Amino acid sequence: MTTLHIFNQGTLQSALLQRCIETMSHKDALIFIEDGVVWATDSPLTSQLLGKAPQNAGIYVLSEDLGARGLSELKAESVAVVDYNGFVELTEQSQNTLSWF
Amino acid sequence: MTTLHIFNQGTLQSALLQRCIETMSHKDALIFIEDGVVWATDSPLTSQLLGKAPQNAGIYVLSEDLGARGLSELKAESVAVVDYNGFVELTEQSQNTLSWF
Amino acid sequence: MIYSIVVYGAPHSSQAPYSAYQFIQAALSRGHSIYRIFFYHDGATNGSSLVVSPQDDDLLPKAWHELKQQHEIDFVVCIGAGIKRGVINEQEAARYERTQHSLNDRFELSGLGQLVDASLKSDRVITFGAR
Amino acid sequence: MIYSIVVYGAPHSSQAPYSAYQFIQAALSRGHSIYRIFFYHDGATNGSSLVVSPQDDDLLPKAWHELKQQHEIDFVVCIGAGIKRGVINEQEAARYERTQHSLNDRFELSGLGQLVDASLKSDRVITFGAR
Amino acid sequence: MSAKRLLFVFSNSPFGNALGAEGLDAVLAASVFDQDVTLIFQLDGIYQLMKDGDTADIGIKDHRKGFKALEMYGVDTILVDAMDMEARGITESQLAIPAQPVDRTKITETIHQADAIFTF
Amino acid sequence: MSAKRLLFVFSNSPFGNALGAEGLDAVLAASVFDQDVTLIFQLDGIYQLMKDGDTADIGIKDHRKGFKALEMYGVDTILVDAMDMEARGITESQLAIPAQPVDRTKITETIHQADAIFTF
Repeated sequence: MTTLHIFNQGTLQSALLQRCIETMSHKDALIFIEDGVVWATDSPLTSQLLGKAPQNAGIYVLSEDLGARGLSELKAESVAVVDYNGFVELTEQSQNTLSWF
Repeated sequence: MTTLHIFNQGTLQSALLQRCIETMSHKDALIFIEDGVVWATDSPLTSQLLGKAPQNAGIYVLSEDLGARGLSELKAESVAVVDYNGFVELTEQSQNTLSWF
Repeated sequence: MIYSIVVYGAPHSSQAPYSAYQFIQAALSRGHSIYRIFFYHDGATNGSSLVVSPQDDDLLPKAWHELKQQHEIDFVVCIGAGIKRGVINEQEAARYERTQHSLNDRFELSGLGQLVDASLKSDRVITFGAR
Repeated sequence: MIYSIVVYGAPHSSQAPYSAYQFIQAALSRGHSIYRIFFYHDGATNGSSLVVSPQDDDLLPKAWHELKQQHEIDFVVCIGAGIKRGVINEQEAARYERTQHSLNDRFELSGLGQLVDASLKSDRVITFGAR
Repeated sequence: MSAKRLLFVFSNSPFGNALGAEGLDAVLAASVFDQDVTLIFQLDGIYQLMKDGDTADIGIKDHRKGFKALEMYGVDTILVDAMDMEARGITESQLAIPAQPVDRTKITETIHQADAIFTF
Repeated sequence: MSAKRLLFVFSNSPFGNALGAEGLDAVLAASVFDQDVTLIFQLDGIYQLMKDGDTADIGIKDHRKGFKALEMYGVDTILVDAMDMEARGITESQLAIPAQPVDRTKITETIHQADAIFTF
């Protein structure tokens, strides 16, 4: 993996997520944390944008933040759940990280 | 005039401006201040969203903020310029104000 | 008309307090009165006497000072928002066992009732927002 | 691996410092070391000893305290960001003629060189951002 | 003086920033003044009302239970943007409190009728 | 130790918040360490580079002149997103400093090559 993109903003910042996704390559990964976890839910609003991510790029969501907001049941199938341990692991596997906010 | 909408965010918050515009009636007005003034420039990015505002709704931009950012020359024709004095006048003429941020 | 102003942003971090100040000057020059400025959210930091402007290049603290001297305007920092952001007076410092305090004495620490009261006594309430 | 962490958000205002703390705990438990936490932007407020958590319901100040006690981690508040947000130590208070100070003594006020140095000495720099 | 119409608009997700918690505090303060208090939840503000969720693992106080107290405080005009719920795949049964789904026209009307509007 | 590649990404308009001013300070600090420093201006970050503008009427210090000093500090890899300039109707002649318009592929590549990335 090259770059791990860290996204922590909600849907009011859809323009920022769109740019994040446009910037990603298929070797990158993206993790949603904090308010960004709403993007990892299964809904008409989110699926359109997430569908534009490069194929093979890993899309993750932080379980602690998803659970805090009561959204675990609504998680989209295309997004993988990791906890903080897994978040750290993703940063080990990537060469660098880019935070979007 | 009923409601004066005050918008101070840039294009990363396009989703918020879209909602602001959808919420407006033709009796409302909208003023761009602070980072929001970038919406009052003449460009492919901004014209699409501004074009959706209700006809007859006044669209204004704060001259001090536009000038500070060096954007006075780029102002879109459809947007009227007011200074702080004019901003206050708009709040006098409206029944209430709604700040979007 | 009677205006009240709500400020959500901190000096240096946000343009909100600067915009609020310019708006207030324009409103006063148009003959309006300002009943209260309510500093909420990160705006509470406007009430700190410990904010330093390097090279004195930021005129806001002085501007608030002069505004308060020349006009009868309440400067209220929300006490809930203030204590969470390190803006406390001597009394709160004693209550929470802090040896230092930070509230500028031109500002008053008070509750959210002052925001509601302002909205009842004013013809217009204008929010200068920050996220 | 060696990590450094950059925190942009203030306690109570932003989730950024809380997330940073959880991340650091997980990194330590995976055997990594944390070289430095650099508090920049509104994150400078983490270094204030005057932030009060009503009903002690916020565990972050205590969590930073214990982290600092148990591990050799630099806690650096950017001095430029700090003074603009009312986070000053005794020395800066004297320099800028303030009678009070606010820096928690577990934190150090230092320049942006510490951020650059951290990025040179660490394998990973992770930013917990806030606007 | 007749009762003033105070409107509180919530547009942000909980926990990422303090707006939701501080907006709730403002509503509770308003409720004791015997005025006409209305809340609108729209955009990501809808996530403030989710029934489930536990913040123990993120170290942040969960202010959301405060919304459940609103009825006790006599605040009963709570509107949610129906289209925003649908766009987010959220149904009324997933909300912690009874809230009235409304369309955009009703939201515009509610904004027009307010004496003062607070954004969170 | 070979020089590290430090990347600074600017995405926000000036003055509304402190990110632009604080990002500039960080870049200036990095410039004295003799490392490989690159800047990307994208989205509303492009407005940081406008040649015109005077902040006297808004009471905020204008940090933007600091970007003009970058060349003097030996920072010369300054990229702007060409599509973002076009979308905003901004041409190179309106920028305060020479910056290289690049496409998205180049931006992705630059991100991949960085050792550490800072966002403002």
